[in-house]
Formats: sequence, C-alpha cells, structure tokens
Amino acid sequence: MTILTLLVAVPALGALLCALAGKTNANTVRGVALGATLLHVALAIGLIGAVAGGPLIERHLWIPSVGITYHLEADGLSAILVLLTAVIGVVAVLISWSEIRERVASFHVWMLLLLTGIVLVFLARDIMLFYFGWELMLVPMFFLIGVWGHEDKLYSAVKFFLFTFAGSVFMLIALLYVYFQYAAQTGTYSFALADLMKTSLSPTEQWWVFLGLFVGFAVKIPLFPLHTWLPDAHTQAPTAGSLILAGLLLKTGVYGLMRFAMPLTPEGYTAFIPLMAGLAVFGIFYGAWAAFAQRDFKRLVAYSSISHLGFVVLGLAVGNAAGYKGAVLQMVNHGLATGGLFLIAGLLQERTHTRSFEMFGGLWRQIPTLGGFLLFFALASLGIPGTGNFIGELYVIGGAFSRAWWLGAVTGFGVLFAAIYSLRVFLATMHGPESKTFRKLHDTNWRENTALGILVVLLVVIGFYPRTVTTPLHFAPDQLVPAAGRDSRSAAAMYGSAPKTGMAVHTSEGAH
Amino acid sequence: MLLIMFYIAAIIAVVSTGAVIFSRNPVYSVIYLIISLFAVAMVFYTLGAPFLAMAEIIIYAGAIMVLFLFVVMMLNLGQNRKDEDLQAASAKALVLPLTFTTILAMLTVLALAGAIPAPHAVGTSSAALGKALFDKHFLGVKLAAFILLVGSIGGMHLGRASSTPDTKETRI
Amino acid sequence: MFPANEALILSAILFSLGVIAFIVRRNLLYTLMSVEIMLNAAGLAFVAGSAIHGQPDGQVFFMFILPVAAAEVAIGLALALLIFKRCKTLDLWAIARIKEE
Amino acid sequence: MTDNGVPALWLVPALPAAGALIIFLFSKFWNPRVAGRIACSAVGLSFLWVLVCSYMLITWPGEAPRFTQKLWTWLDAGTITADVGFLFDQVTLVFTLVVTGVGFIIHLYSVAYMRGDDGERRFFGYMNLFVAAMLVLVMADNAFFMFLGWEGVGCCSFFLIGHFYQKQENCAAATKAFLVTRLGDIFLLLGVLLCAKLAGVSFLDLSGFEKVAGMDSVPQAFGASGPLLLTIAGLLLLGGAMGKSAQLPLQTWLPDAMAGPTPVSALIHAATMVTAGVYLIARFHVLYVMAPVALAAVAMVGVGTAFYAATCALVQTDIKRILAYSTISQIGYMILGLGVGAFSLGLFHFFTHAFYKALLFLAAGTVIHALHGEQNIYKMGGLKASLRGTYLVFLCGAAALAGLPLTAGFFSKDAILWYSLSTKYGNPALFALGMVTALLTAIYTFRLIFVVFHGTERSHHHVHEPEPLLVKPLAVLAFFALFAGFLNLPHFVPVLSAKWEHFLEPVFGHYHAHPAGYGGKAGEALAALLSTVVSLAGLFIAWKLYHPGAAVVPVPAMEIGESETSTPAPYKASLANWLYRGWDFDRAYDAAFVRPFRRLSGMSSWVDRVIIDGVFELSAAIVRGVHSLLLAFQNGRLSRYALVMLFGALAGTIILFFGRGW
Repeated sequence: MTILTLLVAVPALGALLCALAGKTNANTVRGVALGATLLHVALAIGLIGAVAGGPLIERHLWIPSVGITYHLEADGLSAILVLLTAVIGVVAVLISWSEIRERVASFHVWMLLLLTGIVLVFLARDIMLFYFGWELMLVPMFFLIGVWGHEDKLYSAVKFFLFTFAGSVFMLIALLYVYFQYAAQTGTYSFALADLMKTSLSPTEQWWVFLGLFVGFAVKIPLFPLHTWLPDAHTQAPTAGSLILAGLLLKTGVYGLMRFAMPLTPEGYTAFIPLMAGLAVFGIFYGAWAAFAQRDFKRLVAYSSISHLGFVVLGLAVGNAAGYKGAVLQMVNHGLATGGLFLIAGLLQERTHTRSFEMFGGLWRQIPTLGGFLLFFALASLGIPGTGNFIGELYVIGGAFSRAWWLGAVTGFGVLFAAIYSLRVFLATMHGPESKTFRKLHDTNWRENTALGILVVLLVVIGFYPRTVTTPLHFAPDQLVPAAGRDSRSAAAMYGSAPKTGMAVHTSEGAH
Repeated sequence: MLLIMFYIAAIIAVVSTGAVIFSRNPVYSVIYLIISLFAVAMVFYTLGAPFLAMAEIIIYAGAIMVLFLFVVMMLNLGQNRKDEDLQAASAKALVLPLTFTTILAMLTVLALAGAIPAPHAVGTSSAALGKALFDKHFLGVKLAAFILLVGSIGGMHLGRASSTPDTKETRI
Repeated sequence: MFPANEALILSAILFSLGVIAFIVRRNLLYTLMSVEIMLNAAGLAFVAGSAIHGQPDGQVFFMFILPVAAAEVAIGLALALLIFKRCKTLDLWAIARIKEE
Repeated sequence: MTDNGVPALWLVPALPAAGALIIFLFSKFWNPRVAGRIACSAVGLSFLWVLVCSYMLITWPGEAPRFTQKLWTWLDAGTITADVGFLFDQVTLVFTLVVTGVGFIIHLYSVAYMRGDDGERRFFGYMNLFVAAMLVLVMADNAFFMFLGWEGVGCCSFFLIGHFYQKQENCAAATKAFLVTRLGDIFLLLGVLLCAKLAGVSFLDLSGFEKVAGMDSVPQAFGASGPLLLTIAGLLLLGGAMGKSAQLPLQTWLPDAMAGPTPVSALIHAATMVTAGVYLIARFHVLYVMAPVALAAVAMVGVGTAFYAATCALVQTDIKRILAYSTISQIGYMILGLGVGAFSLGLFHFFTHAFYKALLFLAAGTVIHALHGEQNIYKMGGLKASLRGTYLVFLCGAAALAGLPLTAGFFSKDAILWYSLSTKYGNPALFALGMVTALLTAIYTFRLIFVVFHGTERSHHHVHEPEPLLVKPLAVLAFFALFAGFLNLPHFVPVLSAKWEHFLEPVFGHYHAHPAGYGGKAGEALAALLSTVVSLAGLFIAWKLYHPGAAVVPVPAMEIGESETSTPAPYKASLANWLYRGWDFDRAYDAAFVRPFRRLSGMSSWVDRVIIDGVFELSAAIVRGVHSLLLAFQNGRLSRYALVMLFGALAGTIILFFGRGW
C-alpha cells in the first residue's frame, strides 16, 4: 500500500465519502471534499520528496491472462503533474464553495472521480491501466459540463465527449497493435510500458502507430485542427470544471505524448517532428488571433490556452533538453495562470451573471482586489518575467532557436500576440469609464483570496526559482527522450540544420 | 395432344391471372382467379396428376375461392365503390415490380434450362399417390391436419370477437 | 412426354404475376389473393417436379400446400373482416396511417 | 556586508521591491499619505545604500574594481543558463545613482503632486516596483536577468501610464506603449538568445565576442560566418533598444505615454526607462565594436531619431508632448554617441540629460498643477510673474537642454558631436545633422519658454504659487543641470578635463574608440565654439519667432485656445500638421498592422466557427442523411416491404447466377 496507490485511492475514497455525506447539508460535503484534496496535496508533496531518490514503482498482477498489471510508477515528470493535480483540486473545491448550489454532493463526487482518473493517468505505466484512467476522466467531465454547465451545456458536453472519445479510439488501436506485435515477437502477452518499448517495429509501422497515438493525444492537447471542442467546453463548464479542464485534462494529452508516444515509437516521433512543430507554431498564432476576436471572457481564455499549449508541443517537438524542460514548465504554468483566469471568470460570472465583454468595463473601482488578481494573471499568461510562464516560453523559444534559428524567431513573435489578447482581457473588464450596468459588486472574500493567492505564490516561486520544477526532472529527459537522442542524425537531417553534437540528450543532461 | 391441352390451359391461366390484377371490381377478380385455378387444374391433368387436378378444383377453387367470394360479397366491395384502393394500379407503379419479376423469371428459367432431365414416360396414379402419402409422408399428413385445426380455431376465435362491443381492449 | 419444362415456365410466370399483384394492388383482399396465386404457382412447380422425376413426392407436397393455403385464407379473411370493421376501409395505405394514431 | 567585503548588492533593488510589496498588501489599511512616505523612504534608503556601495567601489584598491554577487541559479537549460546575480561596476554606479537619486527626488515631488488622487496607493506601489525593476535591469550580471528587469520596467510603465484608467485614451496609450516596447523586447530576446549561443551573455566576461568575430563559420546550428552573426546579433539588440528607448521606427508610443501623471513622465519617460536601450548597447559594446556595421546602424538610428523628434517638437501644442519629443531627440544623441564608439560619452549625456529633463518635466508638472490641469501652451502665458520660482528653475533646465555654453547639456552634447566627427566610426554627415538638430533643439526649447512664461496672461485660472514641495526638489535638479557638465570638460581645457571618461575607463577602456582623427585640441575647441554659436543662434531665432508680441507661428487652423491635444490638425499649413502628427507614423502603423490584425483575428475566429466546426457538423449531417434515407423503407406500407424483398430475391439470384462464373 505504497504512496502511489494512496494517491489514487484518496480522491476515490473522498468521492465515496461525499456520496455518503450527500444526505447531510452541503457544507459537510464541501468539507469532506476539501479534506480529501488537502490530504491529496500532502501526499503529492511527499511523493515529490520520495521521487528525488529515484522512481517509485508499485506493481501487482491484475489480469495475468491478458498481461494487464496494476503498475504505478512515479518519476520526476509524473510527480510534478500529480502535485499540480492536487493543488488544482484544492483550488477547485475552494472556488466552487459558493458557486455550486444544487446537487452539491454529486458535483463533488464527480470532481473527485475526475481527479482520480487524472492521477491514474499520470502514474500508470501499464497501457490498459492508462487507458482505463483515460476513459475514467471523460465521464465525470461530461457530467460536470452537462449538469452544472451554463447556457447550452448539452451541446458542449456531448461535443467534448465525442471528440475525445473518437481520439482515444485511434489511440487504443495503435496501442493494441504494439501489444500484439510484442506478443508476436516475444510470445508473452504484456501491457507493461517497459516491455512494449522493447518491441522492434519497422519505421513505417512506427509511423502509423505514432500517428494513431498522436491523433488521440492531439485531440486532447488540443492541437490546431482538432481544437474546436475546447472553447465550447470551457465557456459552458462551471468554474471548477473549466479549471480542471484547462489545468489538468489538456496536460494528460501532452503527458501521453511524452510517456507513451515518444518512447514507444522513436522513429515515428522523429518523423513527426516537422508536423508537430508546424501545428504547434500555427496553433500558437491561430489561438492568439482567434482569442483576440472573442467577445466571451472564458472563450477568449480557452483560445489562449490553445496558444499556450502550442508552446508546450513545440517544446516537445524540438527534442532538446531546453525545449523539453520548457514544455514541462509551460504545462505547470499554464495550469496555474489559465486556471487563475478561469477562476476570475467564474467569480465575475457569479457576481455579474454574464461573461461578455460588452457588459464589463470600468469595474476596477468596485472590485479592486479581483482586478489586481486579474491583472497579475493576465500578465502571467502573456509571460511577464517574474512569473513561470516567462521561463517556460524562454526555454521553448531557446530550444527552438538552437534547433533552427528561423523557428525560434517565428515563435518569438507568437509572444507578441499573447500580449495583445491578454491585455484585452484586463482592459475590457477593468479599465474604461465607471460601469453603469453593475452597481454594488462585492469584492473577493477570504476564501477566494486564498484560492487565487495559492496560484499567485506558486507562479512567482516558479518565476524566480524554476528549478523547483526542473530539478525533479533530471530523471526524465534521459529516460524519456533517449529514443530521440539515439536517432539524432535523422532528426537533425530532417531539420536541415547541421547535426549538432549536443542533440543527443542522453549523453548528459546538461549537454544541451 | 397433351401439349396442345397444356398450352391452352397455360394461356387461360396466364390471361385470367392478369385479369385478376387489373380488374377494378374485386368480384370479377375473384372469379378470374377461379378460372385461373381451373386452368391450373387442367395443367395438373396434363402432368399426369389427375387426383391433384380434382383436389385443386374441389378444395382450392371450390372451398377457398368460395370463401373469398363470400367475404367480398359480405363487405359489398361491389362496382359502386370508388375508393382509390380499388383502382387498378397506375402504370408508373407497375414499372419497377414488372421489371424485377421479368428479370427474376427469365433468370430462373435460364438457370433451369439446361439442368432439367427429360420427363419420365409414366405419370403417377392416384393409388401410388395415396400409398406415398400414407406411408412415406404420414408425418406430413398429421402436420397438415394440425394446420387445418389451427386454422379453424383461429378463424373461430377472430370471428367470435364481433359479438362483444368493439372496445379498445378487444381490438386485435 | 409430360410438358414438365413448360409447366415450370408457366409456374414462373404465374408466380411473377402473383408478386406483381401483391405489390401493385392496394387492397388487402388483393394481397390475400396474390398470396393464393403464388401458392398455387409453387404447387404447380412441385407437380411439374414430380412429373419430371416420376416420383409421387411432388404431388404429395402439393397435397400439403392445400391445407396450408386453406388455413391461411381462413385467418387472413377473418383479420380482413376485423380490420374492415375498425378502419372502415381495406386500403393498406390508409390502414398504415390509421394504425399510427 | 558579504564575506569578501563586497556590500550586499541585492539590497539596492530589494528595498524598493519590499516597499512596493508592503504598499500593495497593507496600504489599504492606512491612509494614503502613508503609502507616499513608505515609497519615498524605500527609494531614499536604496539611494543611501547605493552611495555606500559607490564609495566602496571608488575607494576599492585594485586596478579595475567591480563587485559581483550571485544569489541562486535561475535558468539552467542548455545554452540558456543564467543566475540571479548582481554586478556593480562603474557603469552600474552611474545608472543606479541616477535611478535612485532622481527617483528619490521625483518620489518627493509626487507626494505633493498626487495628494488626494484616488489611486494614490496604487501609484506609489507601482512607482516603487518600477524603481526596483529598473535597478534589477541595471545591476543584473547577465542578459537574461537583465531581461527580467527589462520587461518588468515595461510592465510598470503600462500600469503607470494607465493610472487614470477612467478615460479610454489613457488605456489605449498604456496598451500602445506596452505592445510597442514588447515588440522591441522580442528582438532583444532573440538577440540575447543568439548571443547566448555565440559567446554567452554574462556581462562579467564579454571576450567571447572577440573569439567569435575571428571565426569564419560558427559551428552551432547557423553555419553562418562569425562577423555576420555578430552583426545580426547587434541589429537585434538595437531593435530591442529601439523599442524601449523609443527610437525611430518604434517611437510612436512615447508621445502618447504623456497620458500618465507628470512624475511618471519625469521618472520613466525622461530619466530612466527610456535610457534602458542606451544601457543595453553600452553593456554589449564589445559586440558592437566587433560588428562595425551594427555600430554604424546604431549611429544612423540615433541621429535620424534626433532630427525627426526635433522637427516634431517644433509644432507641438501640449507642453508635455514637446518634452516627450525632446526626450526622444536627446536619446537619439546618446545612441549617436554610442554609435560612433564614444560609449562613455553616450552615458555622460544620459547622466546630464536625466537631471535637466527630469527638472523640465517636474517644472512642467508644477505649471500644469498650478493651472489645474491645463497642458496647452497656447493657453498659458506670462507665468513669469506669478510662478517666479518655477520660471527660474525651468530656465536652468531649458538652458541645459538647449546646450547654452557652460551648462551640463552643452558639454555632453558638444562632446558627442565632436566625437561623431572625429572618431574612426564618425563621419561629417553625422556631425552636420547633429548640429542642425542642436539648432532645432534650441529653437523649440526657447519657444516653450517664451510662449509659456513670457507674453500676456492668457489662462483664465487664478494662478497661485505652488506649495514648496513642488519647487524645492527642483532646485537640486537645477544645480546638477547647470554644473554636472564639469565632470567631463573637453580635452582642450587644461585642468581636470575628461574626468568622466577616465572614470569609466575600466569598463570601456580597451574598446574605447580612440578618436582616430583626433583633430587635436584645436579641432575640439573649434567644434565647441561652433556648438555655442548654434545654440545662441537658436535662442535668437526663437526670440524672433515667439517673442511676446509676435503672431503665432505656424498659423493655427482654429482659434488659438481651442486646439485640444487630440485634434489631429491644429495648424493651417499641412506640413505643420504632418510634423504635429509625428510624420504620420501612427496612421501608417494603424493601416499596416492594426487594421489587418483585427481582420485577421476576426477571420480566424470565423474559420474556427465555420470551417473546422463545419467539417465536424458535416459528419453529423451525413449520419442524419443516411438515417432519413433508411427511414424511407419503414414507412409502414406493405407494398414497399414486398418490393424490397423482391429486390433482395432478385439480387440473390443474380449473384448466384453469375456467381458461379467467379
């Protein structure tokens, strides 16, 4: 009963307790949920400490006949993301204290189940367990959006479900293909990631398997053509829902790419680098452009997260240590910064019952603290130094720059567009003449301040000391991206730049 | 000589069955059907099955068609009814089924063309039929009897419904 | 010497006419009548078969067809009567609509 | 004090940062005046600590003393390695002295100026944050940490310009300032990344650039030759400097930034932030010396901007916009100084300019405060009598700005002009354009004096003598505006000449572009004489055109009083209007970038809604279509079922019939 199973069990038990506490009044349910998430944070911090000594593994046989093992493992990357999950979990419970009025118990049950699914995804090293967690995430999110959402919640919930589910079908096919290839080559049936990485696949096979996995994860990230579900899901989701959706669900897609797609099919990964980089960069620009034109607060923030995730994927596509660390950093920062923006959107909606910019304007005098927080998060999302986003973007641009100078230059300009829409969020709501439409808005109370305060402190800490996130990672680059390193010639040749010595990441972490 | 009789009967059968389809008055169509059955009975005869010819006339034409006629008369669907369901089918509606059936018929004929051996000289007498019926196919006869029983019970049950008032529950 | 081949062709023709009747006419009675025609055509084919092979089995089979046809008509007409009583018409298209209310 | 006797450098930026934090978190529990006191004391303490550090630096034994201090490693990803480290050498000494010294004076001034404003706490919080960010910028020991200060400063300027956020155009000005500087920041970021790959970005040791200059091809990723890469890096850094220091292509934001309160304009848009570009180029002087093409570009940008801004300043009607264009022009001079290799002199001009420009802005602030917010110079007049103190102080500043002999402005500008002629990077064209700009500078400065202070009383407000706190600090600045010049007397002066250059020798020493031509002391004296003649001529011309009785030149389009700053064409002559609108850069940028971007973003959200969603809606539509197709077979009519069955039978027989052939 190591810490890993505890991490998965605590939210699940929390969900159970919330269901049981359903009969009593709402506050006890919220209390139970808060307790569960706080315990979860404590465990996650313990995990970070434990992982420093080396990856923790917990492995039991689950369905031996088919080779499915209950195999949880945590290395640097998983530990950080689990911590992010826990933190966002606490903030989500805090923020939905006053927003969710009806069916409070089932809301918290679904939310905690969602957290269980996410933690399972981040810790699983067995393909089927991973897929189980992957599907487990979908259902609660569907209900969170469908039941507690805003105007046309059904449309968005169904759209979200279908998009992701269709994607996961491709992913399943690819995974099963590798599974059967492994069985054909070695005679034993196993779903463990470590074993499946040993299957030797021809480059064309790898290309197809990576395509399947890539489609499954690209829908989730979301990458450019498959992203239209995100704005709808975000605008209609309740605050806690869109906080978890933005903060965590998008990361599971990227994590999937890192943990399963790249190691399983290295040649596939290197073959896909140009496409991934192209889509990512275009996503950055496209997300920014579309964000600027939005009239709905949450829709704008949703498009902005497409732009941010573009940076993350670019960091992966670049394949060197800088890009890789930038991707992980950007994942954590995006979770915090965009999460913060969604919190504020939720708070504004709670007070003004609207999200459209036409109605907002000149609110700063009435709600100064909320305005201050919004200013901080808007600046964080455009990557002001002093917040983590700047470091993430700097690493990704640096990584892209050292890979191919024109790529770095193009990505650099993406940052300018980020500034345009982020400022618009702040100006359209807070600045401008005194708002006639809203008179007596009450400012944030202590609970909302703590929720937003946690995010602000974390962002600044990462901004000034990014090694808190990157040090535990020192395991990850060597294990995760040896494949890209091992085959650096084709990758570099693909890129048209002179092959670099530092390209092979696995030599030493600091080489590049 | 048999052949000539066959052709006459065949032509009568086809023409009368055609008439059944295109006649406006249901009574006429029933009568045409009876004629067609008679023609088929003639064909049976030419095929060396005299007993069946008689059976056809007695049972098929006699009993079943009379029942038909009885029902048609009872519902007085006579010529004064101008409901659209009694009009002969429009030409357009005929096209599709006609083409399908002609192709189907031609195909079956073509398929069978080569495969059928020449017919045997001797037909089967009624005695041979009776013997085959009651020793080799005795089970069949019992089943046929059983079907008739079911038929009559069904008919009686449905018929009875008319005595009770036509409330929702009793509707079929 | 029996015109069996021609009989088979005849039964094919009769059967086709039966099918056309079934599809074309909109009255329930005609549908029943077309079933009769088809059954009769099938019977003819059986008899032609027995003529070809010289065994009585074909004819025996026709004997079985007769009761089946009889039972079928009995129940068919009973149902037709009930439908007529309820829907006041035997037009299949109308019945389909009435049935839906 | 740290162990090896180096003073705790981190304290300098930490004090104002702590002040800002305290103000943001706790000031709403106290009355607004307390915020002002906290801010002033924080900057004051920081100033004192800078004095201590400077004293220790100057009296430090050893040949080229500099203090360095590393707190923790900040970035560590391959080539992007940087730590939170502070550097305190002669250049930093100059900048920190100015930032904290002038900053302290401006904080004192703004305690009085902002009293009663509803956003007072917020104002002082951001002012302290700005000073902290500027100190980080100038004291960082590597380019990445400097970039943190660089963007922090840009972001504080956004807060402070948008201080009066109720009015929409202030927010627009703040956003414009932020976006244009951010565009510059991107060039800077790319330049720093390029330098990081070439030779590392720590300011402690810039020799790497010499090695790179020697290499004919740089192995890393680029495959281009060393000098070409250095030139590109130089140009990128120049792009960054242009953005922050409002040089030619990216200067449109500074005149609009006057929407902020006057102390903000004084501190940020005169003394400190806008000179960040000068600091950047000074820090990377080794790179520029190794890339002469980039250096020439710097010089051209500098002199071009100086001339452009001087022409625009001639026709402005708003007192603060005149000073804003004058600031752009003076920074153009500093960049020109750097561009011709006279790095220390560029900094000297920054040093003197900080004093007299801050003085002019604060004095203008006092005038505006006295006239209850009136900023149009044609609505002022004859204030010489009623605002005597302000007039005297304003005169000192104007004299320095115009470069009248023996004032600080004269020595620093004259030195730059002389070097632009005599160094191996300079050429007569630069010198000539510089002289013309000096003339224009003198003209618009004294135009301001005569229109505002001399002539008949035009403003209908009752003008009362401002409170002491609005005038006393100005006296200190006036003193420096007049006498700061003696720090660097020209070479032909026998006694204590060129003190400033010797002081900065350790930093720029071996790269200082010794004036090749070095026409000797005589040439320098001649140039000094020429620039005195030019400044006096400017004074005379200004007197001729704008003396109290003269008609208003250029002729205003509408009645003189009404031309609000917002009307785009206050004059009759189209040339005057064109100059007034800053050579129409705004309209060009609006047409070239802003409008296409709006259309582009509208289009992209349309693409998203219609095309991509359309594709997925299409798949849904297909499913619905197939459904309705199949529905046709279930319409309840018996004959339809029969037909289908017949068709099935037919298909079956056909397959069987022809199947045999397969």
